[in-house]
Amino acid sequence: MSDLTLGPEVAQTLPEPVWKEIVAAFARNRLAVVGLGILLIVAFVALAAPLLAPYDPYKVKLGEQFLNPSWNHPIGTDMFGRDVFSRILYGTRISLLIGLVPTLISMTIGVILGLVSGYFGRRVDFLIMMLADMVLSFPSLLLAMIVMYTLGASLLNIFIALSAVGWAGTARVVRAQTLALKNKEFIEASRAIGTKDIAIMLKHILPNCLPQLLVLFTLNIPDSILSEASLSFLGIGAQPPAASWGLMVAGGREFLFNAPWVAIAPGIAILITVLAFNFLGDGLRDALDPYLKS
Amino acid sequence: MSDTQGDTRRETAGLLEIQGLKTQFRTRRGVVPAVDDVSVSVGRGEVVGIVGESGCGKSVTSLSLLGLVTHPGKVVGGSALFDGVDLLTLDNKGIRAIRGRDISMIFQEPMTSLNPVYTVGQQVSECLRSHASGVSRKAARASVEEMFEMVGIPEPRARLDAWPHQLSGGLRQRVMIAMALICKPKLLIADEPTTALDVTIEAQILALMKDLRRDTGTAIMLISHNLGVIAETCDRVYVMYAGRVMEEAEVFELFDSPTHPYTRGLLASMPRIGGERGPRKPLYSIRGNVPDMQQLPKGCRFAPRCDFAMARCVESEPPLLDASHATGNPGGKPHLSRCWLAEASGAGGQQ
Amino acid sequence: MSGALVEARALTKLFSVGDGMFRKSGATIRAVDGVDLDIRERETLACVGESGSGKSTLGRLLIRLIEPSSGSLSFGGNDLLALGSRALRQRKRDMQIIFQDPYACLNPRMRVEDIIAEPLVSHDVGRGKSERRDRVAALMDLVGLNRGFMSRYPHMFSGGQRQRIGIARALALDPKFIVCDEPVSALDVSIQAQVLNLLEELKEKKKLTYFFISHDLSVVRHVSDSVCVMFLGKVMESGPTAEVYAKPLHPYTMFLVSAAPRPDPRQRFVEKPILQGEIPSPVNPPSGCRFRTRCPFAAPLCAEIEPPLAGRGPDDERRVACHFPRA
Amino acid sequence: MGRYIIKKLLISIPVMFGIMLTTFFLLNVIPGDPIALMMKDHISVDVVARVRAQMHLDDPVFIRFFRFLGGALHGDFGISYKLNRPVSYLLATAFPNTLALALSAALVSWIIGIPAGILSAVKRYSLVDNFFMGFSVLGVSMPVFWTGLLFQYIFSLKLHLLPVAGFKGPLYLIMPAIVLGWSSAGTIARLTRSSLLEVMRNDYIRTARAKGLREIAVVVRHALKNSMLPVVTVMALQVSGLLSGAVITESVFGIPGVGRIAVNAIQNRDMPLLQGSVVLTTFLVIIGNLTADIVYSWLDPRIRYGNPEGKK
Repeated sequence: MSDLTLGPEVAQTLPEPVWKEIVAAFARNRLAVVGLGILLIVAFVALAAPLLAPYDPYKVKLGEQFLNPSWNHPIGTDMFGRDVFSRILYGTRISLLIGLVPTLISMTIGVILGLVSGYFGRRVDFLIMMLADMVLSFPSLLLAMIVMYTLGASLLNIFIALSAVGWAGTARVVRAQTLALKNKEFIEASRAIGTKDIAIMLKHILPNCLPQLLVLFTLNIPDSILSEASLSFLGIGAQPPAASWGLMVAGGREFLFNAPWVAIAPGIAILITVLAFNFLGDGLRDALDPYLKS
Repeated sequence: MSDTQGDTRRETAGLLEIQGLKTQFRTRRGVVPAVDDVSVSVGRGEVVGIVGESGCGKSVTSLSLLGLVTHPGKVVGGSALFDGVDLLTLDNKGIRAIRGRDISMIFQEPMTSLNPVYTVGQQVSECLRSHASGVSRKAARASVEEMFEMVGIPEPRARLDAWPHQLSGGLRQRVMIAMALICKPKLLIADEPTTALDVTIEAQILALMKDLRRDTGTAIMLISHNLGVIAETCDRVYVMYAGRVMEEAEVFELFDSPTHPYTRGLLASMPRIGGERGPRKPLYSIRGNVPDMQQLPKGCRFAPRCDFAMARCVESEPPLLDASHATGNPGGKPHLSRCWLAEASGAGGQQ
Repeated sequence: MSGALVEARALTKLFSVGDGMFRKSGATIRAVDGVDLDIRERETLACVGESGSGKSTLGRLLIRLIEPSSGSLSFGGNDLLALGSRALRQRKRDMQIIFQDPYACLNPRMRVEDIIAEPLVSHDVGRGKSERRDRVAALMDLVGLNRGFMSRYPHMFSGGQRQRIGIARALALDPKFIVCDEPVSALDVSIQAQVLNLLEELKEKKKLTYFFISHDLSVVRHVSDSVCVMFLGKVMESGPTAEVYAKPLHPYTMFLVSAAPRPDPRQRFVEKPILQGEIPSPVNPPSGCRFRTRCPFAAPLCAEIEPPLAGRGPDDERRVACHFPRA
Repeated sequence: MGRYIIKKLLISIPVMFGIMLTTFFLLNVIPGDPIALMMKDHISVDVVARVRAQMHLDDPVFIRFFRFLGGALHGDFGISYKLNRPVSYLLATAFPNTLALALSAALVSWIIGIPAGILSAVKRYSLVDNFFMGFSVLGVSMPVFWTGLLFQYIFSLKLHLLPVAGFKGPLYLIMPAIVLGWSSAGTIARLTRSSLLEVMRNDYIRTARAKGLREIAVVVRHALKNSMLPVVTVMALQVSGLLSGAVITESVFGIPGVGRIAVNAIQNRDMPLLQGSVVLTTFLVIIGNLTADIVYSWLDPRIRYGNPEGKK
């Protein structure tokens, strides 16, 4: 029989690099691409609002209240004569900001606590998970309402409230993923080599959570947007004259009968933005599916 | 099976004749010919072994018979005559009537093959009642208990109401066998039945399968990557590689005089308990890797790893040639080998 | 017992079964229960046993990957359990482990280069990235991997190749002792032979000592100089492999060796004893000898007194834990 | 199974305590003096001091907390600043309305969500699948308050089919229940679909087919029961989602529920009333979680029957 030579490895046909496959899978999902497209537009609008908005969104013109949608006021004017279309464009800023920043903050907290409780387990795990159970026992809106009551109603306080509320969900997901990864052999191998716990968490566990965190991030943003809108609608979020979509819907509520567009139009803006994030999130989840379950 | 040794010539009219079976998996990166023109036959009451390494298509062959190949797999060619009926042409209703009644299957992972939210008794009687509609719940329960007894489950009556997670791997595999045999099938397909079991439990299950075959006359198609299991259980063996049958022979013939280089390589690379070799002597090892099913070489699929590869092997793929002349056992069951070496030794080609 | 690189005495590991809340509720499993073990330098000691025998746990105990509950453990003459964390980390460079599942022992998100270099980074061996790359390339040559594949990810390799990556990583710090936890069980026969030959070749080249864990008796027969047979956390029998296989003393060994299927059709005509019954539950093992509930030769004595692992033969080379050894 | 439930019960006690502590801390300690804030400049300083003393606001924090805790344990949440009525009374009158809304919304979500999830899983990538999943993602994406207004505009103002707001009978419940139910129906449908698709990949499904069962029997008998397990867990999480939604729906449709009370309490800085409604709501969520745990452990034999022989 042949000798002991270990023989050159038969060149393995090189499968596509990982990210190419993900992009290809994502591109096949039409809805996801549409979602991405909408979000790019929304982001552009948020940046260029001052240039795009035909009118000053805050300038009150009493004579021009409740003008029907017309050529120079595509979505008419509101109870203070302000151009609804311009206010919606400015509203994009608040919603995107509220969507992205608190989600980032709360998820960072969630990742850290999830990693620690999943990796070290026992007492610290028990405490963190009890804390998470506690936070999750509050209906998210109610907890945000309490924080607003405590700190007073303002946009900045919404940031704080939403950041404080959101971490529990992420902590649970990261903890579950860490527990699943912890007894995997490549973690045992690292411990056998003498890699320190911190390095194991950051170099081995976290990178394997990234796909799931990306999907979670994309799907948490809409929750944040909806929460702000709801708080502002209830009058305990953004305060007038801020161009917050939720506040605009609340403002147009009394005039629903004769000027429905004032209340309905900002709602549609919320719907489109949130839908786009959901499409993006679903598309990412399907594209990343093989990499989600560690 | 020691008592069948005397009469291997028993009238084994073909129970199952698979001819040129082709099953393909359409993936985005191209078509994978998992089963590529495979012909296997099983006689009544015969134990036929299909051996091969992972990815050689042995499991897909069995799943294709019963139409259990899930998307993106699809049977694209060939025929499978079972008692004269071509399974591949049956509609859903037709193949369902055969599954579990005439042909039944047991799988490799006893831990996950049973539904965790039903008791094992319920799951076995469900198989019986779905085929023998007239059977009452009580009668079904009685025959399930009797079947548990037959497959050697201690305290069968108590175990009827046990949940799968309360049983060990060995016991669950016995439940699977009971489920497979409850309708008295003509053919039992066992896909790596003992791979996930411990050695002593594996011995029990293999002994059980041999006894059941003797008592019930059920033919068995045993699929395994373990040549030891195949040697101790089967009458005839098919060796598969990269979706193709490389060698087909009666079991003594195959182990005494393997002709195909792949079979010889497998046998040589197996560490032996007999231990003729001390630990210092290295094992023969077939070099290279299992081929990528999307870029199969032109000629013989084993050529890149074969020590006897000739120019001819790389150009054209050999058919299954009759190698029985080469091994001096002309009269016996066919001994075929998909290798030009067989032709070189004067054996006629079998087209 | 002199000259042994690794010496374990009454090594025990308990796991508590319970929901792990504050109180240690529920029963405990004695996964490894008072194991004595000697592994001589440059030798392969195999550890064979079925699931639940504790062989994997024992392997991890020997390199202090998990902490023993009691017992003593020495490596190269000095007491491993007495070392402080810093000294232990240094000592751990001499001991490594390779694993069973080629798909789970490599971080799917890291390039092969970083996987193999991780030990070098953790113990900051070698100056700078380029020197480490050379070391990694040398290690890849050593285990028969094409160094050109260094920047690829694990999913681009076959099972056999991944196992070689795991071996290269284990060799990075030039260890003396490697625990091989079922290194070939998940591989196909032809690839299995390649990896076994590789391990043998490395043992010669690098003067290694192996603790080889497996449930496959033919692999154990081929690979090991001596073998210890474990059942439910205890050593039933140990000794030179050839002798243990030829004349097993403990009934369990006898059943194990006879149960293993052999690639020889004539075996079907050999009347072989088959061990009946199930592996008992580790939560409440049988009293006295743990094998007695499955042992056809069990006597009342076996239930009362647990047979010690007694030495037999010239210098206690053969050891068995049974009141009525087979030979 | 008993052990599993007792463990869950034991855990929820410290969790509830933690909630009471957090709520008290957030509402009493940080915002400083509620009386001064409320009375602001109209009333003289000494009157404020007298009221503070009368309401024991000067005692150390812990005393006040344990007094609140003690009171809460037997249903006394103090007097509402604004309405000058016992908080427990106000909550008692409002609670049935919220319960009716939440339950009817939950029913809507289950009746629509679960079948939709199953159908789109069984008929994957078909028109049915796309329709139901479109319906679900729409439900999840629509802001509840906006949907409410939209429904009011279409069904009340324009078509005059249903009353705009108020709560004088079942007719008033239809729109709010649909508005609130639709969003959680979306969540339930999406989860049921992915859970069922996940379960269909298991080995025992292949075994069921190998037994010769019809595909319908395989799905209904074997796949469904297993796929319902994660769905039950989400139903618990849904309780808190529904209560969040209820706060908005009640405001939009003028339903005098606990949510509405909480919103008014915030606007009026009515601390005891807000505190009472928060504690009641979180208590409901915990009850919801416990029920889901019990149902889950009853459904899943691996928990219900455990492992008497201690098999691995």
